[in-house]
Amino acid sequence: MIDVVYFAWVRERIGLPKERLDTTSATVRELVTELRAREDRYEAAFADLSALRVAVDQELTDFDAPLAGVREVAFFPPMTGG
Amino acid sequence: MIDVVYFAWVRERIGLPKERLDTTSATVRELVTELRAREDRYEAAFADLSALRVAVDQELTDFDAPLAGVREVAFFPPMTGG
Amino acid sequence: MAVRVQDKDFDLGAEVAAFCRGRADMGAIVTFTGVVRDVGGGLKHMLIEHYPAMTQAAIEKIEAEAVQRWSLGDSLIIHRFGALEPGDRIMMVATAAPHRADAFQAAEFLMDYLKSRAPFWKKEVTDTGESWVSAKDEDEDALNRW
Amino acid sequence: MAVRVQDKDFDLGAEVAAFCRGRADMGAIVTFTGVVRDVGGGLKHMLIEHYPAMTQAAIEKIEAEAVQRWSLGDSLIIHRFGALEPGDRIMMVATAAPHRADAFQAAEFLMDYLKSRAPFWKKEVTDTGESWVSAKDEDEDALNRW
Repeated sequence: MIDVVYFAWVRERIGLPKERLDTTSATVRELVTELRAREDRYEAAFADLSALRVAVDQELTDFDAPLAGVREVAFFPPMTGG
Repeated sequence: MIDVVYFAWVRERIGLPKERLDTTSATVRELVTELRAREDRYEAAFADLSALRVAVDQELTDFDAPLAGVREVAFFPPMTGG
Repeated sequence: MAVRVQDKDFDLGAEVAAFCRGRADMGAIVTFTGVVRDVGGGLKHMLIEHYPAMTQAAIEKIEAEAVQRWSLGDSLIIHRFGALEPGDRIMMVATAAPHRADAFQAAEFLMDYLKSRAPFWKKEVTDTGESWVSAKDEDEDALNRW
Repeated sequence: MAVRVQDKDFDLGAEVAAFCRGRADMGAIVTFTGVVRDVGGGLKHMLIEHYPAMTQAAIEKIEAEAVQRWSLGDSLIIHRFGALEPGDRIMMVATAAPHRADAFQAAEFLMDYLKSRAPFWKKEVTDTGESWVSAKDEDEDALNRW
């Protein structure tokens, strides 16, 4: 089981801030493919991966990151702090 | 008549902050030569012109600045503000 | 070294005073304060969302990098979240160093990284609607200078 | 835009608050505060001498140059003179701009020029004697980047 969290417009498009998934995806990219196949709202959120960033267990990483042993994956747009 | 003012170690070497002079010097450099000839304390203050800065009527300038119409000349070491 | 992520406001003067009290080895203190701008004139408020499980650690990592690169005596980063109005303070950075070049450079570095690597997202709510603030290419490019 | 040359202390927080009160067009405020350092451990006080007839105008000229070069909404420069103790504030600069790059660059420019072009001279009085602070080559060199 893995926690998947969403922020900003990713959260709004998917319509929830967090969900718990049972997945066999080996990488973040496979997880994205799995989510896009589920419903239109995921397809809308993940249509353009270049507009998204990902963190695995609260560390920024890329879409090729492996999911073995991971507890939390977060998807969000580029950050706008400061 | 011209006011000549001194700051920092120039003031200390010459032993006074300000004096009024009747001079026929045409430039700052000539005024310095005139002052150096007066007494050892001026010679000590003006021995190394590269260690000095000059302002004429409160504007930074160089030793070739003309003195015609000038009311105040200031001599001091490089500034250390901030 | 301190990082605070909070919804409440902060007092720049009090923070800087507390930060360097009793120290006579730091000749230079630089601060940056970010303020909510109302560019178009119709901004009602700005909503700042963040990733609570990640934010503190992400900022501490950026701060640790600055401490490693420059000779800093102290640093402080405060970033707010929640609903802010035009003119409200969003965040501040303060750096103290023996000399001004280190204090300035570390503050600029911290700001560049906070802009693009700290997990905050801003949404503007105006009279006519709401929209997420887009990351700027120039903010991403700014990281290349470090 | 303001320049103050004074012997009394200043309150950074109050100055910055007054400076930007009610403005929602300035997203970035940068401050620099210079503090008396006691490097060797024996500093009793620092005496700051200036050229009263010239100081205010010389600083205003530097400030006007900064305003011409960068997009600044406001700026403030306060410089003290007289006898200061280790840890005392010597001076401050504050800049407000729509964007952070202008605020940072203008503050650094102001500091570089104040260091070498504002008519102040510092003397350190220690347990063992007194000496005038020498201008550093690196401070003169810093002007070349602008």
